[in-house]
Amino acid sequence: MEKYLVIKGPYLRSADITKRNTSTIMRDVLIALLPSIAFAIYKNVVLVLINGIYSSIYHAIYPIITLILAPLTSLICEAISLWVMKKRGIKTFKDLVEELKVSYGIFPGLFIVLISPTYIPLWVLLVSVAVGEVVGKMLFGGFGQNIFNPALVGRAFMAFTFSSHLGDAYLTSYELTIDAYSAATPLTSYAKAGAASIDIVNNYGGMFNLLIGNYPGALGETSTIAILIGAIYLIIKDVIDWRIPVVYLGTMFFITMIIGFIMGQGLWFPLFQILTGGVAFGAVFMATEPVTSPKTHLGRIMYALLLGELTVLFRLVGNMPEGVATSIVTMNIVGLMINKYVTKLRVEDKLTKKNCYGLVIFLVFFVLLFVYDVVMGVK
Amino acid sequence: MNMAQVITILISTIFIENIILSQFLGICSFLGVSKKRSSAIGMSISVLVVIILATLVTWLLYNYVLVVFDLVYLKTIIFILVIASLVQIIEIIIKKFAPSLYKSLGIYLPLITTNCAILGIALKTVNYGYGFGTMLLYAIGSGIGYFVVMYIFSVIREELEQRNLPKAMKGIPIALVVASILAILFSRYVGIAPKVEDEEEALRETYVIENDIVEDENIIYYDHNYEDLNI
Amino acid sequence: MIKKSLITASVLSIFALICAALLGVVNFFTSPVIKAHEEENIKKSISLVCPLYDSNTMDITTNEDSKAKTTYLVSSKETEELLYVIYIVDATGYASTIEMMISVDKDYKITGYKVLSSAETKGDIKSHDFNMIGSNNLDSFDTLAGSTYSSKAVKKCFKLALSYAKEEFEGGQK
Amino acid sequence: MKDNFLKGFFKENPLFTMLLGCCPALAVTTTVENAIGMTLAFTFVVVLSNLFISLININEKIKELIQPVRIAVYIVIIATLVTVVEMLMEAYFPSLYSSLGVFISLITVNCIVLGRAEAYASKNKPLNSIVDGLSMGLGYGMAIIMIAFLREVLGAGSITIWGSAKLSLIPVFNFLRIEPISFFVSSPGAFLVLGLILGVIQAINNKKVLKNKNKRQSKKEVK
Repeated sequence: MEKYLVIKGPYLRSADITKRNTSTIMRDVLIALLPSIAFAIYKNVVLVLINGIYSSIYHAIYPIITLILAPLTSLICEAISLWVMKKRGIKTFKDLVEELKVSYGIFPGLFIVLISPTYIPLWVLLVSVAVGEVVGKMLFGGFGQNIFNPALVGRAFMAFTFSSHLGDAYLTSYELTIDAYSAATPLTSYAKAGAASIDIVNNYGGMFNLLIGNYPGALGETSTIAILIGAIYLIIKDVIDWRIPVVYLGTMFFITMIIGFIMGQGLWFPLFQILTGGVAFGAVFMATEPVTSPKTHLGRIMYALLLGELTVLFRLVGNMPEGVATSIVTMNIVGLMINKYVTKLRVEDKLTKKNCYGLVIFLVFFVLLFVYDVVMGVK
Repeated sequence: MNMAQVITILISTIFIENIILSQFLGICSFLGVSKKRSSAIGMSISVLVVIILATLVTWLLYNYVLVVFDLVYLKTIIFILVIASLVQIIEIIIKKFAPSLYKSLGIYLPLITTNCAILGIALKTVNYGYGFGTMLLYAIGSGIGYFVVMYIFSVIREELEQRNLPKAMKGIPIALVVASILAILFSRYVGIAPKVEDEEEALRETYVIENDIVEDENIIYYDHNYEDLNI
Repeated sequence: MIKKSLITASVLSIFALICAALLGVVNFFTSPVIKAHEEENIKKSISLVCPLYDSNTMDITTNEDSKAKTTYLVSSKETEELLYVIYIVDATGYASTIEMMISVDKDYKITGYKVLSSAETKGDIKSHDFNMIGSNNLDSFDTLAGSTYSSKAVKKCFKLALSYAKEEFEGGQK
Repeated sequence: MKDNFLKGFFKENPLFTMLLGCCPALAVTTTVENAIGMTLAFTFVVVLSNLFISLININEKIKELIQPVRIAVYIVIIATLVTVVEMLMEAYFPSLYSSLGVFISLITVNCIVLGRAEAYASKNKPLNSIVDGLSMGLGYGMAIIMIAFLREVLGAGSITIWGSAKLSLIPVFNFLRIEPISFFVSSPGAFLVLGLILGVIQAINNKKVLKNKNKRQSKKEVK
């Protein structure tokens, strides 16, 4: 009977019983983030310093300041809210430190700074971090209890409230001096362009540069190669399920390929859509968050399929250039329904007339969204 | 009215201008009845039906009786009476012809009379001076929007029951926080609707061209690419 | 049974009638005030949208035949020359119908505009400067950042007003 | 009498303890001025409806006559009062009327008014009913003014009391080198503010309950 442990939620994974536990998982996530952070510092600080194009030294090292302050703010907010709520019987300072060690307060802040425009005003960033941390995580009871991804709640709050601050904040002073970059991020220039053309890729230094990531964009999002390294590490360590990123990116690739063909464009178009913006980062670090994504394989595949469609919907049909954050938060909700349904399927163990309605609804939604994406996404 | 306009009105009333999250109508029932999935579905189906019927009847009454006899100031009192009696009639009809449905919906029907969603939508359609088609779509979209939010909410609240919430946030407070996040989310859906080709606009342009006024070269009061605003 | 329900029905209708009568009385007193308010508002907005309006030398008439929702013609008292045309036009914006008052002078230039009613959720459309005063060229239109749909509706209002004004003045010359 | 008046503010506050009238509490609290206007309109309606309904119910014969349709009669009375307020407001405070919008008419279906009519006014004397109405109206008003104050200060950086009596806090914000966070005057902000306020109230209540429990326990131990 030892195999069947009856414990109260949250259940992170069976790993709690074996060697791996949440703290090693979170350590692995941090390690996987290192390449992206390193590249962000190289691109936004080292290159700027080397080229000597900056108005002040504060401006040059601004990304490092945000990279330190945002996780710190999030940690402080976590400590304060833990103290105020007195959760799990925290009485002394020592208890608080112990609790902080296992609640991973730095992650929401770190993620938010990595998916936000680089030169966003500091107070805007910190307010968004605080909102993401407190509203998205602590009000729900802290680590493991949240139903929305806290970092994405903060990011959505930022986009909703401070939209006027977000426009040029993507560009370094270095990038602003180069003409080709004057149209902001690749996705914004695509949204602004009247028709799709490969010039957009060439303006940003070709497909290879999009892969490397030396173009304007959020701190941690631009370098697909660095994210890929992190992803491989996480998959090898079995921290994340490979199904979610692979199916997610595959769906996006497939739909944008069809849209590209209809518009008479080549393979560059789907590649461009996947390499730019936060898709890769979202697919690896955000969509796979164990607390907010479905728990079963089938559920995860359904989740990732809809996620890909939604991202295409918000990007190519909607009037926002990005759309990854919105689609992942949306899927956090739909994921709850998927999770419930798939669990029920597994308990009943076979598809009967009675319990197939969920699959039918899913398929109808899937097809409808697919058709809508393809019909409306063509420019 | 073409298909694109229909979809646009529906999407904007369901998500962007959601009856609960953005217009603040029907909050009481939304917080009170969204605890369980079955009750949320029952309530929202009743609201959906009543909202469409009530808006239809009140719109007709307003435009063909009240406006004609110059009794516009009686609209609130008349509307609420119409809604109350409509709910009564629906209740009687369901009781007689579908007793099983009555069993599941019956308890929600009396609550609907004082649900401000119904009166709110009825008043808004006449205040904004909507035409018949827009009115109907607006009512349908609002009802579906109510349904969507209630359903999502009941799922989330059932899930939250199993989570280890702080004691202070249990129940209504956390529901309001989730509503806040949902409202941010829905407001981000702007633009997923098709871009409407405005019929009136098209008519206007043909009219202008027919009258040959365009040729005055100093005056460019009408341009073809104002669509570029539509990023 | 029938008698009983008849009595209750009549009680209810008596109550409703009393209330309606009461409302009629209140309406009798308040409706002139509301109307006066509206007229005053119109005058106020007219003097806002055409800064040179002077009630001593100019007359306001309405044009019932116009295609616009409401049209005010401002003409000189002495010469009866048509000086300004003021339109109330509307267009559907992001979340609501935007109603605007736009004044065009006899040189076919916009002298002023005012957003009368808008329930737009985003952006301060009422105080934004659309850069259209003294112009009749929609190319100079300045979009309000972040409120593309609302701006589009405002632009449409300008467009409608300009096209109506064109007709009005052209017709006058003939 | 004093208790009757004070109960609406804390013990039986319609918004904070009974969660009635949430719709206007979220919708019209973008400025303090709107909240004050709403309070006045609301108090007017609830006081007069309480008065009329208790007057009707004094006479046993009328009470019996309207018994089967009493809710409809109450609603008609309330709707009439609301329309009166609406017309008066449109005539004398047009700007307030336009910013409160449809929510003035929606006082008709506000559960507080009907609830007080049914639960209190129909069973009590006119004078008591008036006091009860005042207490409920002002208690509700206190709650929404509080929310409006929070939202306006954080979201718009000002406090508008009435018309041009407006206090701008922008210099303070400038001094801190930040801007008002427009989130708080938008609809998601309304939900968040109300949710947090209710959370704080719930926390205080929990503490009280805990204290009472401890007291009882210690008393038992003493015994």
